[in-house]
Amino acid sequence: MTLTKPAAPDLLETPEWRIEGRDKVTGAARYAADIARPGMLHAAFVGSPYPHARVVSVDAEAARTMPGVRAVLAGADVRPARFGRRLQDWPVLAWDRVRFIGDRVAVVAADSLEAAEAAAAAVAVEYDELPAVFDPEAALAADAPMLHPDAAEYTYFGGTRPPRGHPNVQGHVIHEHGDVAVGFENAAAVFEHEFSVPRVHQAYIEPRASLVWIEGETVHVVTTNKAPFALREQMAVTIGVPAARIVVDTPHVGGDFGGKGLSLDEFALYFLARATGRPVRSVLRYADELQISNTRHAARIRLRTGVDRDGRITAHQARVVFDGGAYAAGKPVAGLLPGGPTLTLAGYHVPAARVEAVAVYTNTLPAGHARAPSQPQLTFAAESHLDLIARAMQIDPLELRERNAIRAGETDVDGAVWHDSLAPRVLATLRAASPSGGMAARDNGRGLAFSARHVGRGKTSLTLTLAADGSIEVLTGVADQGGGAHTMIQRVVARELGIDAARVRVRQGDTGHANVDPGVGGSRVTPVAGNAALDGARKLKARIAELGKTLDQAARIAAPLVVTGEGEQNEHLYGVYAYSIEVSVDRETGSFRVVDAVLVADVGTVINPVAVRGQLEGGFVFGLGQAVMEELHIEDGRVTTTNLADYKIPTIADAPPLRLVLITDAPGPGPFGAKSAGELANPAVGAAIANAIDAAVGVRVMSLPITAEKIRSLLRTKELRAADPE
Amino acid sequence: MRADRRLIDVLRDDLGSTGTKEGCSIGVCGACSVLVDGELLSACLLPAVFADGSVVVTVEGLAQGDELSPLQVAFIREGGFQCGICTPGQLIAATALLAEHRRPSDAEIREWMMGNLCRCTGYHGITRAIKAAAA
Amino acid sequence: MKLEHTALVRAPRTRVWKLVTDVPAAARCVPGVAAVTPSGTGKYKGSLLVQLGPVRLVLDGDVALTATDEAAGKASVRADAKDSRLGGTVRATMDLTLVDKGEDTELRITSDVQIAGRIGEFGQPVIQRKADQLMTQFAECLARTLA
Amino acid sequence: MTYDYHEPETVAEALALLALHGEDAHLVAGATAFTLLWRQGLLRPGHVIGLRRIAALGGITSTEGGLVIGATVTHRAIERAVEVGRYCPALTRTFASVATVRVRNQATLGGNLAHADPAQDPPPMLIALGAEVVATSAAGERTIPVDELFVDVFTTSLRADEILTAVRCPALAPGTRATYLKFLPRTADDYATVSVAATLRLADDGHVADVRVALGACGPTPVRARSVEAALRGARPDARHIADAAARVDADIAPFDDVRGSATYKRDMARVWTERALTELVS
Repeated sequence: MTLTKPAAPDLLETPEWRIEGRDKVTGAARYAADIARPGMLHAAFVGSPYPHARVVSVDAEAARTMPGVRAVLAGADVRPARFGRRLQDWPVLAWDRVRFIGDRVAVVAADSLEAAEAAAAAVAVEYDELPAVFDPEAALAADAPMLHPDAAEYTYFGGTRPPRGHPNVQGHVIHEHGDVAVGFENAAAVFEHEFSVPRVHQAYIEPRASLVWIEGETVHVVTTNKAPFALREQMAVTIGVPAARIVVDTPHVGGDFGGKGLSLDEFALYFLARATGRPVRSVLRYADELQISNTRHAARIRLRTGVDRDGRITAHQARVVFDGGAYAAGKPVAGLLPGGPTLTLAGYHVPAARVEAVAVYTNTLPAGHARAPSQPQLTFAAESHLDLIARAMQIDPLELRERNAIRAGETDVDGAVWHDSLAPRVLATLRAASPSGGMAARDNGRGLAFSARHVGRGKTSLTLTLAADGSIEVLTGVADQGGGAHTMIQRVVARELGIDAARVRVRQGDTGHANVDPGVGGSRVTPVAGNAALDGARKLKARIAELGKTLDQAARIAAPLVVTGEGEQNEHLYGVYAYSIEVSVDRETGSFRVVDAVLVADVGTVINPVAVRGQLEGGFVFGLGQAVMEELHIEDGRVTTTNLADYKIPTIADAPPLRLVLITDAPGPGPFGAKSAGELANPAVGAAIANAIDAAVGVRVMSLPITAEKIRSLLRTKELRAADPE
Repeated sequence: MRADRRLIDVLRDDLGSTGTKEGCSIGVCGACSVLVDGELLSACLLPAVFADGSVVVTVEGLAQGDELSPLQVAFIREGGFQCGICTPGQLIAATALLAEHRRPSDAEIREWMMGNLCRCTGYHGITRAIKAAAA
Repeated sequence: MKLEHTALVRAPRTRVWKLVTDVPAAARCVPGVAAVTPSGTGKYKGSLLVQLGPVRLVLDGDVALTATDEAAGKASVRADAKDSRLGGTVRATMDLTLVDKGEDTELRITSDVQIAGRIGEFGQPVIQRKADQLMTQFAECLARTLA
Repeated sequence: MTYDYHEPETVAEALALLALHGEDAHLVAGATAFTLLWRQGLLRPGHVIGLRRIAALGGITSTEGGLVIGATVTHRAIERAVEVGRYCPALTRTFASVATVRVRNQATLGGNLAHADPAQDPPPMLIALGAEVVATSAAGERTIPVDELFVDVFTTSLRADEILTAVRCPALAPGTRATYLKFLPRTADDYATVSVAATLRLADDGHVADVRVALGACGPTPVRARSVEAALRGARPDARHIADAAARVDADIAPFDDVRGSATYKRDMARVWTERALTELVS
């Protein structure tokens, strides 16, 4: 695609005025928890105190007669309703077995939240405890407790569930290409390392909220789910109501970061609404967000790589074990693994590889998707591993990456041949942007990390209506979770039609009005919905041309002129990116500070300059939090970090400076050559910092988060060893 | 007014003023920041009776009619928000900051705004917006 | 959370055994325990008042002697309790071992305490400390009672 | 479920309400901790007695070199008070380092102390300054050194019929230096992994005439590091003496594992930060 530059200042180079900006700065923007209905009831759930138990009985009599209580439902009342995105393995209310602490067994609807919570506390549940398993490797043992003996009954969307070698496996994949054995034989050196990454939460500030009511035959759902059409399909199966009779409406979503593709409460709310004839709302307490919602997968990653004398990769082998928690319901992809689970050396030429990834059931809170699923875990491992190799081979770490960065015509770790590659250019740009040589202070060090993230794929459509006043309304099913989707659509349409952006309105329709859309996620919005907007604008242009009129004339004589724009992006393409981060370490405490960070990112044509910058800056700090401070502490299946005072995320005072270098002249498959930006900045922060710390003080942190205590402990061990070599 | 109501309950549930958001519910995230007689407070920690007879300013009260405040404009222009859930609190906190320091330094911005968590922007856009509004 | 306590009791093992396996009598050594009444063979109902600063928990539940082996000097006790106002639960399993030390007996208690629900959100280190205090006082009280 | 809320205007009225409702009453000033515990359902008093309208509990007064701070004065007011900065800049910094500006605008000094959270910032500093609290009951007033106020996590030595009405900070001998260091390895808004407050005065001959050290987050209560003090008192505070003295902090503390660090790490950090605090005071 060629991009011709218009003579007038290009709209794409003008900072955008967010389409929903006024609403968001005045408090007018509505989020799910802001919406109430007359006669609305409030829901409270009863969760299991045991990580694994048989539900013997649920006695709701006392709760039912409490003041304000309208309905109490237990598992037996909703059986066999289960929910999930790809595999429906999570019971709406458990009727026979609970599989993690917090797994729901009953729900109350009452006039007030206080009344509902008091009644929920009064529900008496008798359990018979079962042996629990918390470690995924232990769950794969032959005699491990089995979590899902009824797996054969579960609905699996999209064909047949892939076969599994062990009943506790959620998903399992082995990728192999090239001759791995020969590759290792030809290697001058072989390196093997193991890394681990804990559970972290998406930690959006808005807790999940939903409201369900039934009007005639129609089930209405207002929710924080960012993929309303997908939820409608899942819900239809779960509650046994045809999708055509379910309307899902997603107002503004207060942060998603991958977590809000899964709904938890809507299904039970439907049963309560049916039982009471009233609207029922549920807003998750933040404490429950941290204890029962789907988190990022913890992972244990073993990497083995052979290199030749120059450090060029000859063969690679990896095993990745993901802790999937009690249910696989949060995973939307067919393999029931977090997306891209085998990309253990993303962005490099790997002539031969054998990578195995497995997600395993354990009696802990379920894991699902989180911003750039799999990548923060795998990139931390891969880029630490390569740094260790560079160190051992005495090759400059950037040089090692440059030697291995994938070039056009080469094969990546997944066996895909890249027809084009910006990898060498990104690294060369990083080299130019990042100072080499002397550090500002003695215990400072610089580390780098490089990786690749796919440009989103999928298919969507939207409608454009030209009104008599010459304005255009775009109706889309794409939710707004903050990325700037609606503004992007507006700008694409306006630019293609050569009109002022203010003339294009973007309206998000619920599932009853808008065209089907796969939902926000997977770096999909700009390349897919953007192409739909472009297609719609082109069709409108063509119709106007057919009429032989200008847009304004056409508007007056032919309005409403309606076209459907269709967008699709199926090419398997990557955006590549690299960090160079300098840290300053306090040896006595192990604490450290990021003093400089450079991110070079291949983002293609920029449609929303403010939004792209925001995605990258935000991704950096998000990645930083998950790299250095965030961890859901789980003891015997129990989450002990139950609030944002214990589960800390970065504040403004923790945000280091960031220099952005964008490569924008290598067009991607999106509108006008756009790619994706939302998942380029967060995955590699951990590795860059671990590498920087090694460069600064010579210790290697092999697990996230990279805490002061871990660094201090490694330094102490090193000091002791130096003092007493024996 | 029931004694055990928090200010956020009164604002959101009783008055239908939903611009003020509830996030963490423990005074850490700052989404519920409000001004009570000009003092920056967490509406999720404040018994509503404490605000009885006081002037409470929420995000809905920042614009003069259709005219956005300089901070509101700067938040839009500089990328001071994405999803917008923390924005009401950020704007209220920043309004209080500018009332205290007309031209806050980076350090003053960091110190003051530390109690308003944002998961989207990485805070760079928020800092830019505050500085732009103060300029 | 797993806790370990040891106390030296100035009494022969048989006497200590008799006390620790007499659940109502032994329970009197746990500060805050109200009436313990039998509810079946080796099973009892009781309630425990726990004060954590300003927070008062009233835990009602069942206590059962789940295993006894007098020859080996080993007994196991399990307690399941609930604060129905808060909806929190506490479950404790205690393994007691008595070891002859001449005239005296060493009492070893290994316990596993699990706290769920709203109580568990109060702060695990605080709860752990409280549980640890209760167990320490229990062991000391047993020692005192028999001395 | 709700409670009756009372707002007495004098200490006597508050004491009368406390006597009337006994265990069913709960005192609040800024009500930050109370609101959290109430919302969680962990506290269910029938009566809440709000102290904020009692004029006698407000205000900061300078007294012959010392300071009296009313129990209902907010952290923010203390942080901003000129008298406090004049009395001891480190005390100002201590209050300024508590949580965030929103919390400081609401939370009060009396509430902070009565809540007895071992990770709070003001208690170690007040201990290092030798401050005492005034506890008022129907029987009159008594004073309790802040050092002796804390009994356990969330538990003080205040009796059920007493109200903490003020904090008295004594006059500091000329030349006394003070500092408060808070170790925050995760984020800027966090409870300290460990914190150290110290005051120190050197005699004319350069020996340590007086020293007080107290730590936060190092056990169930804020603790006074008497072993460190003893090792330093009368000594010439060179780097070696300070390091040796700081190492003795181990005997004074009983930290436990939590998300902010293991007990082992906190012991190590208590030593490091004690050494840093003392080094700062002699430099």
